[in-house]
Amino acid sequence: MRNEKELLELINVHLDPPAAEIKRKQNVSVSIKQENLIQALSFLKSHSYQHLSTISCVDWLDEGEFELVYHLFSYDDYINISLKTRIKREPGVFQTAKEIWPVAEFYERDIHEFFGVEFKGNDNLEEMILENWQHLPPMRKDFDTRKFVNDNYEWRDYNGQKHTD
Amino acid sequence: MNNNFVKGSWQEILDWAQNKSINMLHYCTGCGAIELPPTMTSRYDMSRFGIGPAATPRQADMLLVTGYLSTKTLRRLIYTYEQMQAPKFVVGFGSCTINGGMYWDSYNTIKQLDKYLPVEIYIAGCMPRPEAILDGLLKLKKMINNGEADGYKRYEENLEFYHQNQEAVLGEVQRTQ
Amino acid sequence: MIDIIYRIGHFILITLFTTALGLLFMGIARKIVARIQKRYGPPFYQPYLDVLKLFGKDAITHGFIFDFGAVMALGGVIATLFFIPLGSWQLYSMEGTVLLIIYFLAVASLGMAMGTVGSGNPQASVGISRALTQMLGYELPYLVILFSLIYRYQTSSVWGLMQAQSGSFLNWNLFAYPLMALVAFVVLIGMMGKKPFDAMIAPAEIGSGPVVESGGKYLGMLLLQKSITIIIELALYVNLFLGGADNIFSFSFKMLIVWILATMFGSLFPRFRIEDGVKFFWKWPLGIAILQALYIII
Amino acid sequence: MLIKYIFIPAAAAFAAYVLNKKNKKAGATITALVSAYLLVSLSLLYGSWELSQSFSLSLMGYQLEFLMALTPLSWLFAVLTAAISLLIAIFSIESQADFKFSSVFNLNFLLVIASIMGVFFARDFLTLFIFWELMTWTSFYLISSGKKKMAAKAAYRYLILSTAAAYSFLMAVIFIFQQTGSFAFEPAAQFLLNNSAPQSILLLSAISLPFLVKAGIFPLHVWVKDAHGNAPKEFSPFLSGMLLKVGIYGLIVVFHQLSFFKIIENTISYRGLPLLSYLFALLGAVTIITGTILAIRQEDMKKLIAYSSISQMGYIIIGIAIATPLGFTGSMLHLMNHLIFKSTIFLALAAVIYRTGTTKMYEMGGLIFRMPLTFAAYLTAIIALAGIPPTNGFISKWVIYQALIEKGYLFLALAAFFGSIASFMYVFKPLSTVFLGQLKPQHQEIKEVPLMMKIPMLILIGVIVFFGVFPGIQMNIITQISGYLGIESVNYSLYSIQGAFSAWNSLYIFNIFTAGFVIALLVFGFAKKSKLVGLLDTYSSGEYITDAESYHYAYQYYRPFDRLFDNLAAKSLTGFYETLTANLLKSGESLRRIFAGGRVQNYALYSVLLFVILAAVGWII
Repeated sequence: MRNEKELLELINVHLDPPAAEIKRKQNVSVSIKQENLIQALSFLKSHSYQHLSTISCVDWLDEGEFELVYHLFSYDDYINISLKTRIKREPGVFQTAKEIWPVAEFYERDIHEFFGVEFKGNDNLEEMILENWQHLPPMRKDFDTRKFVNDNYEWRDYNGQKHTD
Repeated sequence: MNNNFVKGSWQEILDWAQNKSINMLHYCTGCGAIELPPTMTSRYDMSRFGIGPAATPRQADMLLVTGYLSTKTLRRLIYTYEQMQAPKFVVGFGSCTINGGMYWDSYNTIKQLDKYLPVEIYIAGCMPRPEAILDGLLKLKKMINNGEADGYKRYEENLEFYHQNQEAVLGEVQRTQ
Repeated sequence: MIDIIYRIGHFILITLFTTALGLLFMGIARKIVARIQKRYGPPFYQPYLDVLKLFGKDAITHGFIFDFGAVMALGGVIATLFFIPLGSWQLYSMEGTVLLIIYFLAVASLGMAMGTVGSGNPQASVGISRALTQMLGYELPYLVILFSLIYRYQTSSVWGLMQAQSGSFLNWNLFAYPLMALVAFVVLIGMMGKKPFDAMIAPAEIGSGPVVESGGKYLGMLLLQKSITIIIELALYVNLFLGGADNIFSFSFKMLIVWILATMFGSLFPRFRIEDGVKFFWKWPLGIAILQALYIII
Repeated sequence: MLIKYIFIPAAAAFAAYVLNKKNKKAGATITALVSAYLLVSLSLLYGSWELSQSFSLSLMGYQLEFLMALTPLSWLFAVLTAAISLLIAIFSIESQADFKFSSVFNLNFLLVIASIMGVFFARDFLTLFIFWELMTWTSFYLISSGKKKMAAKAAYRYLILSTAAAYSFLMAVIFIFQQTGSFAFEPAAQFLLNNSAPQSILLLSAISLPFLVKAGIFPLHVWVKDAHGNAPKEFSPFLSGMLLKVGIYGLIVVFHQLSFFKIIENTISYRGLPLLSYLFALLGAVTIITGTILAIRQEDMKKLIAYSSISQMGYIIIGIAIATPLGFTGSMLHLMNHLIFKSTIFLALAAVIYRTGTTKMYEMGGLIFRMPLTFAAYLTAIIALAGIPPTNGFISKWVIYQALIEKGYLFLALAAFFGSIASFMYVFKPLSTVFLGQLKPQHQEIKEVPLMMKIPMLILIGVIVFFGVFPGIQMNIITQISGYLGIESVNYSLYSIQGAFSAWNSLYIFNIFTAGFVIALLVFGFAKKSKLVGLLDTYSSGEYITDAESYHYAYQYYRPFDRLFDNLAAKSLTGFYETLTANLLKSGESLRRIFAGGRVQNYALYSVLLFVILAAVGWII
């Protein structure tokens, strides 16, 4: 049972993060270099952070980067850690975490589907929610939803007035 | 009494029975599903009009599409519709089925249900209240009784049109019909 | 020749009457359930409209076994019908022993099971597996009751058992052996698949189980089969415990009362899991039935 | 001239063996011809009950007499044997084309027929014992020639139980021989009647042990499942249809001809039935319940039907044990009918195995569209097994129920009801999982079996319905048997049997059944025509099915029911025997090390010694 400060101490000593802070009670945010991430994950897992809640992804279009966020939780400490790392948007390739958490395979599949991030070592990256998707991954910032809809669907015609006008 | 007359009046009897007894398959993917329990239970009780739920498409007469349809669910909806037996009627429910509603610019929800399936009647609203639902269903009953609810025939006649539209958004579609 | 025509006419008349009565009962049950749930409910003639509609609809079949199953289900119950005394109508009831009727009913169940499983839908198979398991649950106490009744009155024909209760209404088995009548009533609820014993049809879980693939005329035939089955089961109960009747009207009235009670009980309970249902049947109804049977044979 | 019925099949056996080496179909053809000859010639003997034959032999100062006679009882059993082996032989002409051991199969099959004939005609213990052992050994070879590895183990279990029982039989018989100086039945019956009752009962129990094993009664039923499940598919019908019944034949002989019932007549009784008989009937009831519960759990269709055989034998045992006119009639009827419908089931399954090559139910499905006649045979047979009118199975079960209710045997009736209702469950399992449901992709190309295999199934379907309408034909011979055994007979006509409380008319039942079907057909025919769709186009909550295999509900079909009995099944009797065998083998191994040291001569020496000791013990007693 550690509190947030002790956890931060532990992380600072062992993982050498560029930035780490206590966001609020029971919530710690840690940024980490991408080459250290897998090691950090297994380190935290061995220190009672056994639960990978999910993996999320943010598209920083202007900076040309994807931010992957690994949400970890400990049943001993009752603290959430958001472990963040940034990878280059092009080519958008990263390591899989499925050796550490088998469930990560599923989250990575989801991120691959909506952001187009490639996870090396994960060979099950087929479509999960979309079907026959041929375009840019839809959650990317450079995907123009309005244009896609205009191209692919027909608006209902209200006496010559289009719905979008 | 010629044969056509007998056939015609027999069809009228069947239509009358059909309008009095409608088994509804509620395809509850959208939020509209939440309006159905009050419509079915003691406050509004749709069963007094002879409308009741059905468990599978084989037993259903009416397909109630409650809310938005993503392309993925549209594929299942088409399959379900094709598994139903004529006479069968489609009711669009909520603005999402009419023009996309609040998902009007979403990349994977369809905007007009009637391009893909022959809709008999739309019930507008976001969400439509149970009164509106009952009103819509009563209109459908009247249409059935008058023999105007012929969506399944239109589907047969314009099969190519519907198939084209379906394939435009879904790509290849497995078919039973 | 005249005799044969008379017989056939009688066959058809009884079939029509029973079907109509069964559908009417189903309509009344829907109305009662609605009123218990504070609803207005469909009109009492709703099942007639349903049947008419279903026979007008298109239907699909999954091959000849699907057709054969539906015919066997309906044919089985119609055949069973002729063995049961319905008030003053005694077509073959002298021939019909109670055990024969119980086994004849199984023809219909087998037909329905075969046809629906023949559709290749696993949900139908699950439903049938549940229905058969539950049948083992309720048939045992029922057969023990029949055992004691036959032993008590030394006759195994329904007609004879009915005659044995004639005279005052205090001779009815309902009053002579109230525990037995109670057990039979619980069994009746199980037989008719009302709650709490309706896990085999479970509409939201396994898509109404056995009827999952039946639409159009197949569903219509199964509805007719169901309506006749209801009458057979009620008629058995009335004949065995309420002393039967000497005309069809008072007989129908007695059946109606039993049916209304069963419906009311049926609408009160949640659903048993299959093995819990079987356990229940083997614990209470079977236990009471055995005690009653021991009392009678000793 | 009864010896020819033993001699001809035995001689033909060797001919079949030799000829079958040349042509794969020759053996089965010879078997068919011999059985046909037996059937015809035995049928012509109907009524000549005085026929008998004897040989005498002088050996070591003893005058040994071998007696044979034709009684109504043995006539019935012999004719049934001939009939069923004829059908099986016709069936196996085609089905054995790919069977590796078909020569040995036919050799042994004919020898089994010969020895069974011997058992039925025997009127003294020595003849009975010789043929009984011959039957046990030959059927042992037949079972072990099944294709699977397990077959040998199963056969050993069968052999060990049979041998142990045979020794007890021999001991008792030698004891009786010491007292009476004869092996024949009649002096033995006289002696046992006059002897002290406990000793007679003990002797008769020892004598009936092999019959109990053969009939698969409750604590001794463990061999049945494995033997049936692993025997060659053509032999299973015979094993279940006839070999189990040989045990019943023996029991009838013990009960009536060796006057077991007369001995216990005046002992303590329950509801007018001697307690021992009642206990025996209870054993039958337990057999019904165990067989049923275990059958429902099986995933292998042959083993499932094997357990069902165990449970059906329970009915026959109950009927024989209560020994009322109705009970005896019912169990004789059930014996015949069980032979008929169980052979049908096994033949239908053999046809399925012939085409698919598996016995696991969950590896099949939807075969009805490929093998409709096999399905029809199976369906008719299970309707009979479940006791549904208008088939023969209903009649025999009905008579047994009448017998039980007449005397008010509540618990026996309860077991009978249980077995009957639960039989719906286990017979429906193969129907649903093998014949109905989704057709597996690897079985798309399957065809119906060849004509020679269809013929026996067609005949059996006809026989099931025929005896369902005309039970009077069976009743003719049963009345003769009960007259011969001194049991009152039951009133009957061609269409009906008079029960304890009422009779029914099977012709009426058949007509009404037809009427019901015609009305239903009319309803069906007048309605709109329906459209035929494929099996994969079924309701699947909107999901497309491409994989038939995963859309077929077959494995653990009655899981909710099985859960009720999980604890009971864990403590299975087989496990108990298994431990016993293991311990026995272990101690046997150490004994072997001490005494024999692996040399064959030593074994010979010990067996001679054992024989001497046994003889000495026999002398002293």
